[in-house]
Amino acid sequence: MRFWEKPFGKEKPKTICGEIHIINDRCKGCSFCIEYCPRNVLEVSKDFNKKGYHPPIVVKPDMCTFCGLCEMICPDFAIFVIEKEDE
Amino acid sequence: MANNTAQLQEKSHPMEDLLRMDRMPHIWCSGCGLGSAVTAFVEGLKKAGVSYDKTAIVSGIGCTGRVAGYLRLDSYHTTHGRAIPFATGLKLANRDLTVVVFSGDGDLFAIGGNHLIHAARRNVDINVICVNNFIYGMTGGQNAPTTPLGAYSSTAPFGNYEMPFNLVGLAAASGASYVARWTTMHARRLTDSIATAANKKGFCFIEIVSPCPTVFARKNKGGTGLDMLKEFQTRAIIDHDADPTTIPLNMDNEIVCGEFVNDDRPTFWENVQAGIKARLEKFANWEEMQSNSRKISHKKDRKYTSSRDSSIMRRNT
Amino acid sequence: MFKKSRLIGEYFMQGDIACAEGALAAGCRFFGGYPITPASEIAERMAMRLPLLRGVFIQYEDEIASIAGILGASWAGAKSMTATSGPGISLMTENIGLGMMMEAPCVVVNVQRGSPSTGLPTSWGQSDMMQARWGSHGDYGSISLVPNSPQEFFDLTITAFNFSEKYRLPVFIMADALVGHMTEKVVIPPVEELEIIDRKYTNKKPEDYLPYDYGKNLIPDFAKAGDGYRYHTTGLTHDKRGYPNMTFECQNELVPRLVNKIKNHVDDISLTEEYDIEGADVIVISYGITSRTILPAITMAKKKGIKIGYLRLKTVWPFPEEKIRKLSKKVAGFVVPEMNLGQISLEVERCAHNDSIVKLVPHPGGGIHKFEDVLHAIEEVAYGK
Amino acid sequence: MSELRVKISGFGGQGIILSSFIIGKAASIYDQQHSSMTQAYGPEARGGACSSQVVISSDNVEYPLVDTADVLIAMSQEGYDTFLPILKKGGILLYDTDLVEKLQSHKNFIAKGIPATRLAEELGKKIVANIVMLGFATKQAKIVSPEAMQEAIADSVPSKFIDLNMKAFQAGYDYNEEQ
Repeated sequence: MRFWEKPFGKEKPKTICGEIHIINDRCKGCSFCIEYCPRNVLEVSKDFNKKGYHPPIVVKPDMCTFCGLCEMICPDFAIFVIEKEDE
Repeated sequence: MANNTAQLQEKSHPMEDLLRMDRMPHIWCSGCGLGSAVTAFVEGLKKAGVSYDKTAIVSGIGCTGRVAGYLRLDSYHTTHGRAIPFATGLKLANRDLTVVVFSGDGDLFAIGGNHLIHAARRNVDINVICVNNFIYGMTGGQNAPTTPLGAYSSTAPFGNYEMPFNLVGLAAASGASYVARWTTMHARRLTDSIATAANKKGFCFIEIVSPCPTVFARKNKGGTGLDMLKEFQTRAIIDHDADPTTIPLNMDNEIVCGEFVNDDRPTFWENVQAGIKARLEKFANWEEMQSNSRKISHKKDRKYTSSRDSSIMRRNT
Repeated sequence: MFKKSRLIGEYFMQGDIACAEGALAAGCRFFGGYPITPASEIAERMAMRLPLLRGVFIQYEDEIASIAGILGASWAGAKSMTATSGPGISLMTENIGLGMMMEAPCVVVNVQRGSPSTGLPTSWGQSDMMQARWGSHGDYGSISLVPNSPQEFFDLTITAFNFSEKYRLPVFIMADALVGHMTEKVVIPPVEELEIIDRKYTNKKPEDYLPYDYGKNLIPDFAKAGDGYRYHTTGLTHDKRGYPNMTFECQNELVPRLVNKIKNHVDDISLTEEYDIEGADVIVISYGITSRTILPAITMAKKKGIKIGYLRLKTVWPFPEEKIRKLSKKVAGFVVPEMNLGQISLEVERCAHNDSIVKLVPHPGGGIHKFEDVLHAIEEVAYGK
Repeated sequence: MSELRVKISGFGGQGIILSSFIIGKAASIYDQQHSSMTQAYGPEARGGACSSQVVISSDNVEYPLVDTADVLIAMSQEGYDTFLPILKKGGILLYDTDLVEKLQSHKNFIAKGIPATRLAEELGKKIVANIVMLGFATKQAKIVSPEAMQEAIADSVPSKFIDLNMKAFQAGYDYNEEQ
């Protein structure tokens, strides 16, 4: 019944996107996440963290597709992504 | 944006239930692949669905030897090279455990090489994850049994003269049930491999090729960790059908990755049980023999204390 | 069938086999070892008996793996043991240190042979006594028990397990080839008549548990792998959480505790046998098989009218320092016959200090003391007064 | 307190160690005595010289070695030659007449021979020669009681061969030198 009420295509299809969290002071500035992000969401920040490294910074938050590669490849457990529904 | 990031930091990393956060940050260098390997391991464990309470991790000595200390599992940081026999004892004395050895190439294949081949031969039900960075990292870049021919190290200033071990070939030839090789760049495939191994019976061996920017790259003009990772990316190919004994790692050849062996062989413990059962059935009168000999030797009127007061000097006193 | 395979009664049994049976009676259910004369019979017996008691026997690729394996099994909650001879102990020493540092209970049997190196494989000696105390690098308290007959080999194996469980450390049994290959009557009592001590498991919840938190007795409570405690343990200097801590403060708390947990309990651990100590002029101190092979000399000395007392050490480490100090104030001297060129006699000398003389009767192993040599030493001490 | 020190010698494979094990077992388990058995073997165990020793005592055995023997059992010429000097005056020598041929003067002790190996062969198995010798020793040297010896033999050999071993024991026990 629901399908009759809401015809296919009427509702905007959900897109999965991610919300990137960076734990700045844990980062050792290896740039793995920046290099391997398929959609270039991250960039090297100009700021230093406590240890004198340049942590990444999210520059294109809307481009994140929650692929999780940055989280997987980060050797310092300093970055993670949480699934977020796009409104 | 900066504001936003600060706010987001309050949320905790999803791996924190399996990491000892009170020990972070870890001691590994910037650009080292070990952290990625640990992430893959944690994700692999989650994927495998094993109970964390029933998972034990054993490490030897070295950079990779510190892994046990960062994982919130029953974790044992043992002596140099002896993680595998320790893990064998742990597993055999409590067969409910999933026992993982996480150690480096020097620990597992130089000082501990004998233990590795014998554990693989026995097919003890443990998983061995070897992080191969081609060099001794913690002690300052000395030659390892995996250092490629011609590569420089602090004990090979003229280039390494020795042929390196092909780890997957050695493990497969020794009889491992599962053998795979990945680089830290193959994060997802590595995770899958670790999950497969966690649920697989028998001796499972996974080699993780990992960048060591601080000593290996510096001595061999490898650049940063990122440069090494990029190099792995260009050199790595995936070939599950490759014969593991024919794919050694050199300075510039292809890094053949894949799951090379995935067999089902009876494990050590299965063989033990089968052997005992067969033997006891053959000698069904064993029990009878035992009770017979007891009947003769165990007379009622004899005191148990007869020779227990070992007063050796009775004659003299 | 599995339950019935416990032996009770009197048996004419070899020392090595009595040791294996003692271990089983004490509850040992994991044996990892590597064959070596004259200790192989222990492994052979365990291989036959352990499967019937649902235990695990594994012949490892070498002695290093054996000791590492029994430490692993110990952390899984099993009472575990290995047996070897001098060359094997030399290989094991590093991991014995790990056991001391991690405080993993287990028993290491050394059936001593003539040494050093390969020495006299089929003959006997007592020259590994200091190795049992100081073998692994670093400071730690250690316990060594020395049997002099198959029956005592059986009894002391049980005691060794009790001490290891109680004080949480690898405990040595320093037998020798003669005791190991000697066959005598061994009485195996029903298990109810034996005193068996098990390690103290923690009753704390996992979130409150600290693996190296200790009480007055300096011994931490145990938690085994797989019980959800998810603790860390390491051979590095560690704090109460088991985490590596490279500071002087931590080292200064941990290492003295490893020594003191034994030192403070010497009275409980030290087992000796004394005869005619009261009013003696000369006291013979001996241990292991030597305590039997020199007896004719003592009988001879008695016949000559020498007031001779006799002290036999069943526990050599920790050394009964106080006892010897007290005795040294009363007697003219000590005679220490041992099958080495002076190891325990050094300890006696240290304790006797300036109060009395100490006469070593050395023997390199591979035979037994000549009675005349022992008698001569006794006379020297008695008449030199 | 009485003590009896027995030395058994021969070559590897003759069951020398088993013989002394059986004597010790008979004494300590079935005869209510105390006994201590020690063995000497080297790498040359098979076919080489082999000896073992038992001390039987009414009290705890203190000194476990046999420096002077009350009874010497010689199952080979080499064993005879090596250990004859430790046999004390008035002691008993028991030897296999086929294997020990060059005898010295036996003035100081009692010597009794038995063709143990030949008798064992007649019974069908050469390997029971040691049990024949034990039967002979039980009778001639009164090491332990015959009942205890029989029980100890039955307890120490494979159950299939108990009958054969009992026959061997009897053959040795009944053997009369003057025959």
